[in-house]
Amino acid sequence: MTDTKCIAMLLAGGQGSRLKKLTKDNAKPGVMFGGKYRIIDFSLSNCFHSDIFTIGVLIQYKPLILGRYIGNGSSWALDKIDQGIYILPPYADKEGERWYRGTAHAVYQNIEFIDMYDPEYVLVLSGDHIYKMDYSEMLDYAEEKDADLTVSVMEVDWKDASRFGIMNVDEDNKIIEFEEKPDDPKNNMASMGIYIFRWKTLRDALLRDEKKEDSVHDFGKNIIPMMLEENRNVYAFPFEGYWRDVGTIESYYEANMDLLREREDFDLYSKKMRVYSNNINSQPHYVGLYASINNSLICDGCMIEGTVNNSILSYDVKIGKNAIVKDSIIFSNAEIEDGAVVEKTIIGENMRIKKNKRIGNMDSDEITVVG
Amino acid sequence: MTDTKCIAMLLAGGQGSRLKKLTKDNAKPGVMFGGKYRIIDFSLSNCFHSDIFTIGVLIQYKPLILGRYIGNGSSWALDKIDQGIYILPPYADKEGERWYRGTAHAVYQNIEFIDMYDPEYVLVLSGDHIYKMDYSEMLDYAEEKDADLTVSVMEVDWKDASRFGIMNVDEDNKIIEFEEKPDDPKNNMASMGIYIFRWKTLRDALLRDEKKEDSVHDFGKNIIPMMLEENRNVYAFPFEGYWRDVGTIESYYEANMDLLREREDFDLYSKKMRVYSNNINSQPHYVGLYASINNSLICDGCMIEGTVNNSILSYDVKIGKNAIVKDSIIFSNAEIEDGAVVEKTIIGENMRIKKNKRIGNMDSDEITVVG
Amino acid sequence: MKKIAGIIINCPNQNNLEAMTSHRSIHTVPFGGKYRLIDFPLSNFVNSGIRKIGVIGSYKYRSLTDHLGSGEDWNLSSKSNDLSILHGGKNKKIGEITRISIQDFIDNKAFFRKIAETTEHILLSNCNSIANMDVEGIFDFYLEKKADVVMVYKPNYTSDDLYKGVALEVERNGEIIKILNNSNENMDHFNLYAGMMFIKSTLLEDIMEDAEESGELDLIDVLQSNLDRLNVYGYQMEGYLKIVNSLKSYFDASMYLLDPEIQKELFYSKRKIYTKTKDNHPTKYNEKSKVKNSIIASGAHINGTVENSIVFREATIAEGVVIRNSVIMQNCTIEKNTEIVNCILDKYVKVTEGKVLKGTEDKPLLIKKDSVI
Amino acid sequence: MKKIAGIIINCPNQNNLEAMTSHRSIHTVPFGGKYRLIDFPLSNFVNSGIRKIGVIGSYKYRSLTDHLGSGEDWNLSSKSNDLSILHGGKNKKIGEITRISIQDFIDNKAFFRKIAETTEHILLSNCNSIANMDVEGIFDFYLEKKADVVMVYKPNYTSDDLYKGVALEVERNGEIIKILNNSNENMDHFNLYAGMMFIKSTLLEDIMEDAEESGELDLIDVLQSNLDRLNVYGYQMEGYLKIVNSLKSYFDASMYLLDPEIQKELFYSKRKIYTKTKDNHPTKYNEKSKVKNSIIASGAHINGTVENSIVFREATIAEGVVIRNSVIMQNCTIEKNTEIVNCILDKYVKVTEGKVLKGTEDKPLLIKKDSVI
Repeated sequence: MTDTKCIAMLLAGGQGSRLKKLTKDNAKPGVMFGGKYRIIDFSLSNCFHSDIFTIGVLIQYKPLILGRYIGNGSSWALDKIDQGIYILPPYADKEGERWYRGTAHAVYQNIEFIDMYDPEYVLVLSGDHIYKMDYSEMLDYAEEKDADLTVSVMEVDWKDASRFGIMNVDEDNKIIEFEEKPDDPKNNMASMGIYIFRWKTLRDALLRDEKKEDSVHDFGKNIIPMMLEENRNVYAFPFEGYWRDVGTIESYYEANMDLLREREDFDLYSKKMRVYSNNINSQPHYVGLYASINNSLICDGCMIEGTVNNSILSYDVKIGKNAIVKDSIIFSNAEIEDGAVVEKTIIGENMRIKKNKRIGNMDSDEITVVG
Repeated sequence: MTDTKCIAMLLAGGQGSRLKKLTKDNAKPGVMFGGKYRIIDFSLSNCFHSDIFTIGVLIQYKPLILGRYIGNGSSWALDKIDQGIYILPPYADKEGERWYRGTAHAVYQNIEFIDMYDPEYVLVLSGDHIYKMDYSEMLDYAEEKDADLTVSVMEVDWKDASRFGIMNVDEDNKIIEFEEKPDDPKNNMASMGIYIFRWKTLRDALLRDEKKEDSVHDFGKNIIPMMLEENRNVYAFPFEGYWRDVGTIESYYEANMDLLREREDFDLYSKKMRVYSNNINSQPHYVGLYASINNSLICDGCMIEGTVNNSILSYDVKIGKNAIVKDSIIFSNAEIEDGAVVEKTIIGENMRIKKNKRIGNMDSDEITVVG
Repeated sequence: MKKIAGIIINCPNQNNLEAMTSHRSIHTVPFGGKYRLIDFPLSNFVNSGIRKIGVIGSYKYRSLTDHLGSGEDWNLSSKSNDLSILHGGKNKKIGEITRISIQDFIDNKAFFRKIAETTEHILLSNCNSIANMDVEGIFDFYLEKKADVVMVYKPNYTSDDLYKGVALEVERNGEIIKILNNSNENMDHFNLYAGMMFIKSTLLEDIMEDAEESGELDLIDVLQSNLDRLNVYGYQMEGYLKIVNSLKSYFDASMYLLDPEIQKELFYSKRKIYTKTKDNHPTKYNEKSKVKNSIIASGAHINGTVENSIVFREATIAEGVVIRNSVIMQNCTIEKNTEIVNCILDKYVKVTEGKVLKGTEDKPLLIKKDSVI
Repeated sequence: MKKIAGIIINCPNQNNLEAMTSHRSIHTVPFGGKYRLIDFPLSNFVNSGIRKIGVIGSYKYRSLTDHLGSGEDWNLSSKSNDLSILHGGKNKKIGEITRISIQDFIDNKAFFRKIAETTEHILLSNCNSIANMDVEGIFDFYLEKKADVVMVYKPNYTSDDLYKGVALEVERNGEIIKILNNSNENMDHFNLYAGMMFIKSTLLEDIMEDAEESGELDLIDVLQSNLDRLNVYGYQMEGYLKIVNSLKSYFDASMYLLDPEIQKELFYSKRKIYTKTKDNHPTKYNEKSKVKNSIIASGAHINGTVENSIVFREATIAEGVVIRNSVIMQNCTIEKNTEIVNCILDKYVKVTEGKVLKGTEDKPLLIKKDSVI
């Protein structure tokens, strides 16, 4: 095929402990989302739609489910000859064995992989973001600006700004200062954790960073500050649209509920940049004689005899007679037995809520998690 | 699909340092063999032909080339729904990070993977053997004998017996004693390193072995002796046919040369249990006006202007005018320039032998390796 | 099941499905919310471990090649050439009922040559039998009887529509002593040939050779006239069977799917029915949706009332719509305040605001693909 | 190249390849040791990043579906429906030379609807042009000229066989002012239409609509009669081109492959020619083999003498055989002490011991598939 201009490295590493039981046996990008999806579907589908066909997935925490889910990459039309999705675990070589010690270190350990493609640019992604984005526009922008590094940024509420990495830019969007979670932010342009590096520059930076004893080998904490210090061409790429980091139970829950709100800025239903996923072969869902379903998303294989309201049901969920599910997210193959009531709750895969049991509470501020 | 009766765990872990330069950047099962193949092709093709469609590949040393080569498993028709080839690297979980510390420990670390399929039997394979074998016959045998463990054995020359693990059996082929590399072997039935365990028994043995402080967590050194000690049903399955361990340069070279000898016991050319591999798309090879090729194997993409005798050429090899290649193995994309002479040599991928250079010597006992 | 090759035949009398088969062969008639008819026999093959499969197509092959691809959604591998789409449909029409054209086999000698080395038995199946078959059980019976041919039948079938099918007279020991064309006989209860048979591959080859000389091209006829010299047995199937070969039988088969028992047998079995997977979003119900006793596929938008119906992928049902006893296929758009009763809407039908469409249970109304009403 | 869809047409005049196209459509005529003719246009499409591709088949579709599968060997994805095999070949024969049937487009409206949203330009290609084309260069030219149509041509073509093709009169600025049927004109040197053109998709849709009314079904004719009102440009290609549409041109094109320059251009380019991969072992040469100036595919066994020839996959050449200036296709078996000169042996031909087969350079001898000589 034509030369590989840009490949993606997807950071799927961390334990994601703030997602509690949802990441008990699963890496964060492998957690279910929106019924039929898993979080990683969004980044991978974006890659396909952006003509980025080579993706290294850097993972060391509980890779089993995610690895099986990604499989051959064909779910995202990424099963190409010599291109596709490659799981890149920690490995041993003649020098010994090393775990990934930081986001930058994980990429450092895979320089050999990237060199095989010898791309002009490397796109660094996180595996826990929900959004639709055409990276090829960002790549065009990076080329136009002749940038060593391009950071995707978006406006956030001023009140939230201090929770983000904030980019201070000049009138040309060149980044002149980067503040990680500033107490007193100078603006509200937050980094989305999406970077396009010129590979030559990044490769060099990684090699030098690796030797620094005081570095934690993190893109945000070490690599970006180093590049700014060295007066590299670092630009902000302003993104408009829906974007969520779903690293906590609350943000994860809210992003799911956004799907039921039919927001114009995040259209899951349109065929444009359709989100692909590893489709399960299950029969169409069946809605029984006494069922009632409103404002909800229902996947294949469900059998619904009770009431479902303002909720998301993944594959093969059973809702018994007189059971009530409200404001909840039910993962695949779970069963809510007759008469049980589930409110404002996330129910994990294969869970079973016994007859007439009550879980969660509409009026609570807390989201219950069963898993 | 029907229940998974047996899954395979393929041990691809070790560094394979006795293969010297051939494993510099590559795990042993990933080394090229017979021109178009890699060593692992033989085990994987055997699995397909034996109706074993779920294979875990346990690897921690330099997994990049092998991982990319295996890809989605479609090369061995193993790209099934919920089945196929899964690369299983070391990983981190809540308890921490652990490398594979022995063959048994590697399987122990992946109990969760095996439990997902909950098979009746687990076939344990090595990734560095060259042979054609229908494992389903061994599986039938294991069922018939109601064996907890079945070890595939073959007759070796008495003089070689002390280099193998030797199985002493009763008249029913039940193993009563196992001697690792005995000085004074009682018979010549050697273990081929192919085991079928009853999963329930193995699972239990792995859990107990893991706790033993003096164990090195190895199948041959710990698990099998433990099972014999506990009077489990351990049987020998006698195999007849071609089988080679290619763990040293000498044995690797000889097994390659066996292909040119057209041995009846190892027919690479028949369609029966055909050896599959990840086929490269390269044009048919071209034989020039002054070329001469005898008793050799030539792959697609080669361009031959010189003399090739008793040799194996992998993909896209160039042999210049008046160059002579004898008794040698040339890996893909290597070039032997005009007038160069290569004898009894293994030439690694992408190597270039300059004009009129001489490498190797027909009369030497040594096999030269360039890589 | 390594020595079995499966062949799905091209049912020559497909025209009874009216406009549903004007642009597609009967194999790919949409059914049950997300399936095509061929998914049932193909899944039956795959679930029993058969990995050499030929599908006899017709000159209307586009929807078939599009649906099947290399068979990966049925767990078939392109590497090992598991699935072949074969020439078909050049034969003339043979009578009224579903029969088996030997000409279609003769036209695909290359396929038979390819499978010859590894195949001893051939499993033939119609493409329009809705059933979740225990093929392994049938094969065991076939081996046990040392039969040349085993024909699967549904005992005591009551024909509930115009279709009469092939009837079998079966002895107590399972031997078939007569094969009848029931459109002539008009029996009320009979043993219906279920559209699936095992046959020795050498026997089928002999029959092909003879047919080229004799011109006798209906396999059912050939079997009937050779019952005395061949071991032909009947295997009595259990469970649900429906052969879809008329509009009425299509409609009935669709409505039967709403029966929880039949649903359970077809879809909740260990033997799954596979089909081409698609990237639809989950079905979205809005605040006003009222759905009862219906099967709804993914990717749909349901904002109205749906009762006793089948709704396919990516159908859109607007507010104020009432749909009863109907089949709404993929990508249909039903605009506001319409009423649809006892209808079959083929793919991409658009029903504009306020329209009323009504058929009857006995004569459902079929709306052609791409129509705007 | 996201807004381009590629269509490989079904060349209506395929019968000039005699027995080679009696069981297969021209797309799948084997060529060059391991390829089929369609591999060249299909690879040209894929190498330029086109990912919506339709291949117009014929009623002889088995070898085509078998060869293409879901397109995975061409790096096409079944998930994103990159490759569709379309209806084709129902149109009547239009004259003698390769032309483009509008009826084939009309019969596949469903495909055009599917691609409509994302497609602005259509790339049409013959299935029998042997070339490694720089499609991106052609597209840049098409954009730069703001053309409605760009037809690729080979300048100053000297017809070296019976085939004359479509000739173009091109102005200095690239505009095409006349399209000629060169079988009538008998020119010695001319600009040969290379069988590839870009056309605006809206224009093609208009032409399809008009054709349904007017019955004018040859796209070349339609373009010729509208040259005044359309921007039709010619793009002068460089490098090697051979259109295969007769036994002689097939034979010549095969022999040209032995020219290192042509080989280099077709196969050693960054733009690879893809084909269906197979699990053949490396080719085995024995002690007695003598091979000169030949192309040999994998899986063959070479024990005799082969000169100036093309040997396909899994052919077996016994000891004492002499093969010169010939094409030996897949799975041929050449027994001891035979001599084969200026021949084309189709697949699975068996030449028994001691036979001699000779054609001439001008009239190569074609042996039909499956023959035993």
